[in-house]
Amino acid sequence: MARINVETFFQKLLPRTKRNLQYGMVDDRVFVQKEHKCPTCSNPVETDQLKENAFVCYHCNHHFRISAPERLRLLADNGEYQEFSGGLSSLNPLDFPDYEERFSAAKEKSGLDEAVKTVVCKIGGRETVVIVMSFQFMGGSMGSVVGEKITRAVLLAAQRGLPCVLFTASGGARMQEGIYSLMQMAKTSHAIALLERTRMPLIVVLTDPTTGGVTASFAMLGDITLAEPEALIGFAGPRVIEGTIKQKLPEGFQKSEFLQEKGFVDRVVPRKDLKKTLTFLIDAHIAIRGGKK
Amino acid sequence: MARINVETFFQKLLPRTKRNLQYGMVDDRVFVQKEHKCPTCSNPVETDQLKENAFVCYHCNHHFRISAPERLRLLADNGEYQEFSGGLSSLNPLDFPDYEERFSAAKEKSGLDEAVKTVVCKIGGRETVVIVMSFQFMGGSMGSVVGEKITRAVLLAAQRGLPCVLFTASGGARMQEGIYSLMQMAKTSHAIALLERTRMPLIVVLTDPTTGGVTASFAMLGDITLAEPEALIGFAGPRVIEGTIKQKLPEGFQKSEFLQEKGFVDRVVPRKDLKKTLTFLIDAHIAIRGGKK
Amino acid sequence: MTQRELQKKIRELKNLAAHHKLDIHEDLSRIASKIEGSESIDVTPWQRVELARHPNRPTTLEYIEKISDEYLELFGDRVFGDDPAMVGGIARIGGVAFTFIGHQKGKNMKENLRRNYGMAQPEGYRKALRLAYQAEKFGRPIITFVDTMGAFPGISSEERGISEAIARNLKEFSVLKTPIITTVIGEGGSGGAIGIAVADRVFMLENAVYSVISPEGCASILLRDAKKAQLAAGLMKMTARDLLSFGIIDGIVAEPPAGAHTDLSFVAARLKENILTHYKALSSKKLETVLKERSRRWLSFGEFYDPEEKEESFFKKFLPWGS
Amino acid sequence: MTQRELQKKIRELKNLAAHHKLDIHEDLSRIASKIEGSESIDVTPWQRVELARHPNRPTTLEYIEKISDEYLELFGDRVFGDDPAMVGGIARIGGVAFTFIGHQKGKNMKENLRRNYGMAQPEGYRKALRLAYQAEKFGRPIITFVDTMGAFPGISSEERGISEAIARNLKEFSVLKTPIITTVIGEGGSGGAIGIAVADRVFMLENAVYSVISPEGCASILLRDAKKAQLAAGLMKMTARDLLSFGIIDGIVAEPPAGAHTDLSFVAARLKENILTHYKALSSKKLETVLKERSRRWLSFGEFYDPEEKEESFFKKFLPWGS
Ligand SMILES: [Zn+2]
Ligand SMILES: [Zn+2]
Repeated sequence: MARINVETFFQKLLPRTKRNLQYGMVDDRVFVQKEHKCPTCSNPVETDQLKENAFVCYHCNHHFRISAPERLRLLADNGEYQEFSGGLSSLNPLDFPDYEERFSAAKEKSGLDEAVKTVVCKIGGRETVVIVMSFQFMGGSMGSVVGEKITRAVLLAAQRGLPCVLFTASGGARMQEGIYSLMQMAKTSHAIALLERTRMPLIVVLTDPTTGGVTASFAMLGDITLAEPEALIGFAGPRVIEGTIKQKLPEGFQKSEFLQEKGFVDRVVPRKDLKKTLTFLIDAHIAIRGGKK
Repeated sequence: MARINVETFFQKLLPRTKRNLQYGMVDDRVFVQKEHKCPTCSNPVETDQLKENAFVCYHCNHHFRISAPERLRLLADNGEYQEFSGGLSSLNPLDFPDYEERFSAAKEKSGLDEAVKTVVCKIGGRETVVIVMSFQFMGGSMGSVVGEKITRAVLLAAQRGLPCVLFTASGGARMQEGIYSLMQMAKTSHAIALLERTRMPLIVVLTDPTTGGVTASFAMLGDITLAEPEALIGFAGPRVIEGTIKQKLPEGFQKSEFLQEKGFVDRVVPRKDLKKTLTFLIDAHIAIRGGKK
Repeated sequence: MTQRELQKKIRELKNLAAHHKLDIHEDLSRIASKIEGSESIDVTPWQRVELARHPNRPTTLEYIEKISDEYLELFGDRVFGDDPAMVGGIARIGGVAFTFIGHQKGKNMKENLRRNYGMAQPEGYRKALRLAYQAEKFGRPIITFVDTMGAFPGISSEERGISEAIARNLKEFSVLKTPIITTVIGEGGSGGAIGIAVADRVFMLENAVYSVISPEGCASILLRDAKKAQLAAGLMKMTARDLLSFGIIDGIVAEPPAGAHTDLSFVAARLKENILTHYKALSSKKLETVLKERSRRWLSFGEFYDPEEKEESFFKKFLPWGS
Repeated sequence: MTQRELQKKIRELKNLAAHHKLDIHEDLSRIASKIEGSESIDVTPWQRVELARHPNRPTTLEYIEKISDEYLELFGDRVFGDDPAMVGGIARIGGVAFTFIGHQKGKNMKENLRRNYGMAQPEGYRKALRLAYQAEKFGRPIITFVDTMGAFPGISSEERGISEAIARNLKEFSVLKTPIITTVIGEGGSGGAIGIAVADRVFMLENAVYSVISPEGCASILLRDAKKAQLAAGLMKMTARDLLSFGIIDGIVAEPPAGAHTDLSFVAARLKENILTHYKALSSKKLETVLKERSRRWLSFGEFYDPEEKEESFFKKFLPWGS
């Protein structure tokens, strides 16, 4: 049986998406936890100083959770990127009580419009599709919009022959969307199956925390899987597991370093080395294929 | 890049091998251990009665080691098969001391000419390439001839679009052939890679004992992997491992049942069910593909 | 236009209405249930949950036994172990060989301990994928049966990569070059369920449930009261009827009024008939068509408002496989 | 006609002579060493074994470090763990990205405990294969370094399928769609070595050894005297020169007279030059040609007498890829 020609599809898609891709300046709104103490070393921290240090504790190296705009400020060349699929908005397909209210509250509290932002930007000079989840928006939960945006972004990378970098941060499914939420696991994973055929790399960066259905789908499907230090990464959350086994979990269980040791993470990379590492990897995956630097 | 056209090769090969494939009657010479006691239950056993019972102890179900002709008597429809590549004979490429002598002694003692027999026969009415190793010949060790015969048989299956059934029984490499012996692991495995492309099934049946380089090559490369009960199957032999870890091995370690539990054996099948199981499997792999039964 | 497509149109209309704050919800629901042809039977969602979890509910191996003329179970994932909570093998039905894969619960305490109550570990999902690849290689259609409260949430499962195992299955099953038919026969619990449920056709037994989280989990997390499971069972919309109306599944296989466990032969016969009917339909198409339709199916799931595309979704217009 | 092919012809002649009991063995050996251009240096096989095992002998990571402009090590097999006895990652040399894979010994006791003396477990071989697939997908050539006394012979290794892991590598590397260049840099011990040594070109450092069993193992099993390891080292014909004369390897990378550990930079430079030369040669061919030649190479190994084919081997005449 002949292979399906995915390329034809992506060529069809090309002119349409291209028109949106004009670079703009980064949106400077940033969401950071409001604590004034580092949760790891308990030393007092200053937000401005933290920001200078890529939101890594300057006492103990704790990596604070950051949201999409801050991540992009750190990653994109000159902090410039172009967002797409920004206008999609959630519905309440199950008529689940309070979903709309919770959603609006999350919007207000986080200054974000969803748990994922999909953009095109340059990293080390190379155009890249970047997907960034924000745990700050409803626990980074994946509903229909998150699934759709990630799917479109992955297929955009496939279509335009761009590398794709995906930052995860999620508590799992958006339960208020019920079965639709579960279906996003398969939908995003299928998009990655299609990307695979174009042989464009997907580089996943796991950040704290990444659990549930997000971990059990696109988070584990990168060609390269990086992780920030000490991030919690798992399918079942620690409390669920403790509930099952009726005992405390061992130290370091489900942390990035644990996953590297267990063979599921290629490398734990400190946030300050991340851009350099991603640049090298993007380069290594593109250079050999006739690209130029 | 286009797939390599293996089929062309096999078509070229066809007329040559076909001429050898006239069915003859089974060679009735059988090599069985001379013990008069069952090694498992220590009860006395009669060779004739054993033979009636497929060389399975009629007291305790111990499966005696049997050599290629006996295996074929049990397996092939009407005990009929046609051997090929029978004329290949070993050299002494390393000029290893006593190799020729040991080889001649093995021939005489076992009544076999090498540690493997490659034949075409019918199983449940379907023409099948069958490869049978004999532990009785120099511990079933794999030298250049064993590697070549297995390779040719596997490629014959590929060429003629026949299923291939492979019975292993080996202590590993034929050390007297040094590096040539090691290369047979890669050679036979590559042949299986070529067979894979033709989508003809390779069904491996592990018998007692299968260890060393044979286990770490074709023995583990079946589409379906069966094993006779209680067979010893491993890479390192039990004594080597005990030497490394300085303690006794647990009960049942490296036995067929252990390997099934560890996920490396599809099914442990008693010898008396083997023909039925193989018939079903060959049928299931051929029937769907336009064959008829 | 199939029933699933009709349902989809209604949902789109409903979503649009919701966005524009039009109150046509009730009307649409009424239309929907008319399309279904469903008379309202008095079984509550919670009762379905209880039937789906009934200790005597038939299991995967029982259905395989009933459905196939000959069946050979195969074991192992080829990397770590064999998981008794996930079973599979090769079966012959008439002149066709199928690969069966399914979660396996026990029917008594002892068996349930061995089968881990049907909660599979990474080995189970990897065995499933191994058998699926084998099926693909030899052109065998794949039939999967879903029956799990979820993947096993334990240390062993996490450290051997349950997330990776499920994720890989989702990706690989979505492009596997052979027809796949799934039926949720009991509990369809979350990631553990969908890990073997990416298929060309998905069915549910009448009293099966399928959801992103258990009613208990939903109650304790979203309703902040673990005792509200019965309420949650309704809110989660997890019955076969719900999922059919969402267009997530393709049909419902009938059970006797008191549940599948009261008449295994009846249900197995319906199940077999349904599988063979849809296998025939799928095998009459070109494999390429089957794959295109599978791709379209899985990319289409999700309900959201897209201002640029209006009610036409991105993927509907720019399907990888054409429209 | 390359050196390897010339050697092969001589071997065929020798085998024929042996079969017909012609005593031309000495003469042929003399011709063979003339072709090699080798002056007989007074290093015994056992001395080579000792050099290959020298505690200061440079390891895989040291060579990678020296050879590449940038290197990123990647970890894990994606199913069970990361094996520190097998390393690998992506390196840039000039404008080309390579995938490196190799056994990794420690240079002191502590490191050796962590690295298990370079004896890899199934995880190691599966990591190697994972990185190899990755290389294939992204068109990166693969460079492997062999340096192990063998795969780990322990309980953990057996129960997680060391045989399966090695076997699968042999099969998959033999058809991997990217050029592969292997160098035995120290010990090439049995299945553990060949598990990452199925390649288009195989080289050995001058003092590396490569054999089906250790001299100690050979002595105790075949010579029935464990103390005869030095004798066995000679009988096994395991030096680079032996393997070149057998046509098993393609060339020898020179070391300083006292061994690689006395001048890492020198050896690394030779190694790099050799790798890049052969990478260039391979990359100038069509990938299809590379694969045909690889197939031919691996099917050709073995010395035997075939009465039907005379000195022409079955595969020589009926090569899968034509002659
Ligand atoms: Zn701190
Ligand atoms: Zn007995």
